[in-house]
Amino acid sequence: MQGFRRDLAAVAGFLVFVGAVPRLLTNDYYINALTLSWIHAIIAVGLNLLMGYAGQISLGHAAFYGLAAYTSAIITTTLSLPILVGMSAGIALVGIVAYLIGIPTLKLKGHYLAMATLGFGIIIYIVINETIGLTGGPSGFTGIPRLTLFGYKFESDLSYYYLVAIILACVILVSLNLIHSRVGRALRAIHTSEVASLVIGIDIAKYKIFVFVLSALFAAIAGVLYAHLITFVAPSSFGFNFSVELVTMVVLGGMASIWGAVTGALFLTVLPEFLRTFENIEILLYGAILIVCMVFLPGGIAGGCAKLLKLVRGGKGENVGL
Amino acid sequence: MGISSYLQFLVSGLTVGSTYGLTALGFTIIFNTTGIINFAQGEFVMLGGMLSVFFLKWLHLGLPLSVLFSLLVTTLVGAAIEQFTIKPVKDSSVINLIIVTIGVSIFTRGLAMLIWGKDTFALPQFSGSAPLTFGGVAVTTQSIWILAITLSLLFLLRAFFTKTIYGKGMLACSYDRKASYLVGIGVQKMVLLSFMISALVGAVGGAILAPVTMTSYDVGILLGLKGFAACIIGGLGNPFGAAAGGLLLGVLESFGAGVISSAYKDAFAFLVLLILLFVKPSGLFGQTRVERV
Amino acid sequence: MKKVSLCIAALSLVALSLSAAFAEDALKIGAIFSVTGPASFLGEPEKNTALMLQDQINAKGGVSGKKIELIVYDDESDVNKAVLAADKLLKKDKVMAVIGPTTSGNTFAIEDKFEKANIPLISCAAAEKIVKPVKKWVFKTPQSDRLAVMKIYDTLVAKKTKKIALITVSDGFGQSGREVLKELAPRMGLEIVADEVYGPKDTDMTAQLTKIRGSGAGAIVCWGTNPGPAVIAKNRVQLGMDIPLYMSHGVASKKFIELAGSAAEGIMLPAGKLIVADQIPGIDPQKAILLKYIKDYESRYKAPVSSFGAYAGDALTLVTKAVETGKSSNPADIRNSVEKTKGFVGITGVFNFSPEDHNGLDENSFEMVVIERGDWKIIKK
Amino acid sequence: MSGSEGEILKCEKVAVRFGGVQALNGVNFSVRRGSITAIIGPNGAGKTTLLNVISGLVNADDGMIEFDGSHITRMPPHERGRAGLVRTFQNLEIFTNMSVLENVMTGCHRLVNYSILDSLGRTPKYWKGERACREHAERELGFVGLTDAGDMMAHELPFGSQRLLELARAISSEPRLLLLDEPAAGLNMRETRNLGAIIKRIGEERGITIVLVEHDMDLVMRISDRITVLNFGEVIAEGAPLEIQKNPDVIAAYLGVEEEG
Repeated sequence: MQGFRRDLAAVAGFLVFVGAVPRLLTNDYYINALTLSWIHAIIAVGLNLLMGYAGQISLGHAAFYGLAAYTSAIITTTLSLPILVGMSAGIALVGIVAYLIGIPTLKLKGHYLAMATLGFGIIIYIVINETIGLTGGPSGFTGIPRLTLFGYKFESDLSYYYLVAIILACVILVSLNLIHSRVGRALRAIHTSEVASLVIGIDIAKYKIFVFVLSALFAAIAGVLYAHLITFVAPSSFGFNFSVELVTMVVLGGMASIWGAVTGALFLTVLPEFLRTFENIEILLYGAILIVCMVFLPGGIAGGCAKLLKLVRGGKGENVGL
Repeated sequence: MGISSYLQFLVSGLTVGSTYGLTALGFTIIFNTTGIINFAQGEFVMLGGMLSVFFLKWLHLGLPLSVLFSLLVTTLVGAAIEQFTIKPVKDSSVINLIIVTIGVSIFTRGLAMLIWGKDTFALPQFSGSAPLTFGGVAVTTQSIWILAITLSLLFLLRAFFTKTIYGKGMLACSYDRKASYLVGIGVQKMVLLSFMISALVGAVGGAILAPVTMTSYDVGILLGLKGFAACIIGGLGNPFGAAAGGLLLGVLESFGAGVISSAYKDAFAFLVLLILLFVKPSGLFGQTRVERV
Repeated sequence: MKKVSLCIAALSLVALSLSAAFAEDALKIGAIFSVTGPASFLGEPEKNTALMLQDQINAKGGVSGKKIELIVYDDESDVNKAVLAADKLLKKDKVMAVIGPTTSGNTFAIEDKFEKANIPLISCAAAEKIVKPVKKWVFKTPQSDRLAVMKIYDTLVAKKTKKIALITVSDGFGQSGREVLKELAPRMGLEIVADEVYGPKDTDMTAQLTKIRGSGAGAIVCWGTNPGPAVIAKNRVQLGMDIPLYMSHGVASKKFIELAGSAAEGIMLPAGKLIVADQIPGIDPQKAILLKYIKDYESRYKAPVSSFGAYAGDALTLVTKAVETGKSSNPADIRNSVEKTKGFVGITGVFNFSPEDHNGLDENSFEMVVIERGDWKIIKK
Repeated sequence: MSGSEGEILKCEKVAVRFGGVQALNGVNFSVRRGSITAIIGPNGAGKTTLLNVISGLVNADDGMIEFDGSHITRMPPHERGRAGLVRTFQNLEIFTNMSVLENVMTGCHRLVNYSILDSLGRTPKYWKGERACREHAERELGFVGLTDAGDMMAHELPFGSQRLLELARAISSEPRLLLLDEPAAGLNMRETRNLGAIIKRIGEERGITIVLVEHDMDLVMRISDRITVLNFGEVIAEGAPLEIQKNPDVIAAYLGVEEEG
């Protein structure tokens, strides 16, 4: 109960902070950068459930993100159906695809799993790129309507920002709930020892597929939010590079830490905006920061913060769920 | 389509495939001693090609000398990467180390872009550009160079791993690092060595490929990706598997483009690889490790 | 722990807002180019040209007595970065007009913002869809693919070719070329007997060419940008194919000839006049401008010019000219003046804008050229 | 529900091959309900393989396994776990990324019956299940004497306590049959004695049938009711501890391998 109160307080605190940010700053040109960060955070939180908790890597999550974005785009634009239909269809399709892919794929382990998810991501990318009649091909898909829900059009960037922040808060809360349950324990158990999990009666295949589908669904939610925010999608946003960036967000933020995933997503999405002033050497700095972070923060940003807190308080380390 | 077309697909596929195979070989060497998938492997290939171009076009050293220097420099870069980025975090988890190599790859690519710009460069073919034709099937002399060098590298590496004390030490590390340390193998030295050899193999690939595929600061991305796929499909850790995986991927792409659809050739190749993985979950030539509980 | 995360987040935001530039009383023009990433071979010369022009204009005392300040952002060939850059230019830098982005996709991603903000956008991307249908605030300087395709097809028809094979790159450039090629072929009485695609980073296209060899095509049309077409040129020679090879204006740079080497001989393509500036007759209104641009660019950057840089150069000149003729730096006045621009002699061609045509170029902006002895040669009509 | 009255586990003619090696060769093995049965034998005799076959981690190439009256020969391992057939491991397999208490709570997995949706929304059912699970786990920690270690991370425990933790985790799932794979390996004498006492209490107080593979003959002789001896994948003797000690085949098999027994 105490743990739950702390989670609730943390999420509430997060919402207050996120809500206050636009008021603290005078110019809102960065609002979309933050909205994008939160969208990425939604995927990173899901991917962390899969990677950080259940210990299963995926190098194909950009594909789920893209698949949902394109599905909603096509349904709302080409077929002119309501946005809610498009979004639901996008999320549902990803759920089904993830389930079907998950069955054979999650039997693989370690690098072989990485390779299989990567291959799947590439196949989806190529299909999006080549079914030009449907997706608009490499030049992208234009004219997607801006999000309207229950008669309210999220026209301003600020309203969209709040919407995404609230959805992210829900995703965080749901994920925290999951971790602190028998399901969460089962996932962490699978991570450390598959045989030990099996013999105490945990159906590891079922849980692996469950968490894979769940993380794909989070990516899909992010995908449809993205499509109706930018109102344009192009295949290049959903390629292998983005999948790797997502994994980087999770590891840099801190494996097995929900708040770490959020921080990692924020950090890696906003970092290039900072580095812009350095122009040419931006990419060098980006690479160097990545290396330095991993060298000095082996537990990611979350791990580093936990260590810091431990030093400050001189007390016991924080619990894993954080 | 005649038989000569199919033969042509095969030859093209083998040529492209050996480029993947060479990259895959580099992955395998580092993986075997450290357990890391080195995402910067593609950058070694890039450096091999770009440095050759650099020595040839800017410093006018002549082709053989340029290639030699590029191999040397890339090997040193490999050593530097190990010393400055891998060694300080050697006790980190494997996934952290992999992220470090991603950082290294971004950094190296960025540096190459700043130094040599964003253009593509070509290296002259080693022995003239006139292709040889066998019954309607064209084979460039460079393809023969590539195949020959790939094969000799494979055998050299095999000899190295089975005959020399260093090679055996590296193999031992791959089986059990702690045990190797206990029997007095300098694990740290072996890791350094594996990065150097891997860089060298990558650079050889980059230099011999540049005449055919051309080179630019960003060729490493795609080659890294395909090389990774090849070394997994061959069975991670097995150098011959890596080479075979590369050739298979190349041939699949070539036949995919020629017979099925050029738009979906990569999708076709990866689909076949996925099915292969589902049937053989530890790659074509990977040993299934018996889990002891 | 969460508090620390929040602190980090807050710090990032503060730092973000601190990077604000210092404003001064100058004509602020924004620019978004793909200086890095896959499209950087386009974006870099664009940025270089725009910066060079800025200096030249300011050295001459600016526009209507005011200096211009060009604010360039790199979108890294990435859609999201282009969107963020556009936000920054519109909301923070409050520019009066924007040139770029480099690629069609990135233009699509941000054009609505400009319609809403009522700020003119002069795109440097090729796709016809950018200006068709016409959007009030959006213009573009590169020739549409349609003009290039027509040049090639006219040549093919003149040579009585009936069957053609296409090989196009699977990116935005190749896709829009392929669409126009397929749309116009039947109208010109051409039959497409092979329609092949290759990936932007592919290094061997013999499989596709082998297929084309067996298709009975009388000509190959390849649509792509370096290095793919150079690989195709080489592969074609390796396979001993003698089917004539046509390329797009995407390879109209010396780099292509360097990469393809002897395999480039005999290849024909439509190209802006820039690469044959010394060959066009002296009465051509563009000649002087082209020669000056080549001289300035090559002496400043020690690198060969490319027609891509010209797109940005023309876009910037267009904006500054509009400020001069409209005697106003108000975005709406700039837009109106750009739309009324007639007979503007740019590097890419002679522009005649109108409310119906926001590109303003015609077929005369291209010359059909052939590569002979490692150099371009205009094909006489 | 139960088949033959006295037997909870019955293996008939179980055979396992690894490549060319015959790890188990027609093993007949049965366990009486409520007993503590030890499997002993020299290294490589197939003891762990037999446990693996029973717990389902290795599939039998031949033969039949019956647990509490039902055939489980082809049943996947997690279903055997759920059916109440649970085991521990020779190389500890504790969940190092969790606290000690969470380890044991994971052991209760099959007893907690709220659904995934309940956990996503933390419904009242979740709270009820979670509270019950925690209390249950705390009891089990108390049973093995680790009450105070609940909040520690599992990997911070000393080795001997990790063995106990694995035991607590196993019994927290309330198995009907518990397989212990060398539970005393790596323990000192005092720890072994403590472990022996706990194992005996598990049998007596909880009514759980126990099968253990063990090298420590002292422990085996002290706590087991029945002993089965394996050698080269075959059962060479079976009986009460005293009988086994005197069996000439067993002595022969152990000569030069173990100094005692």
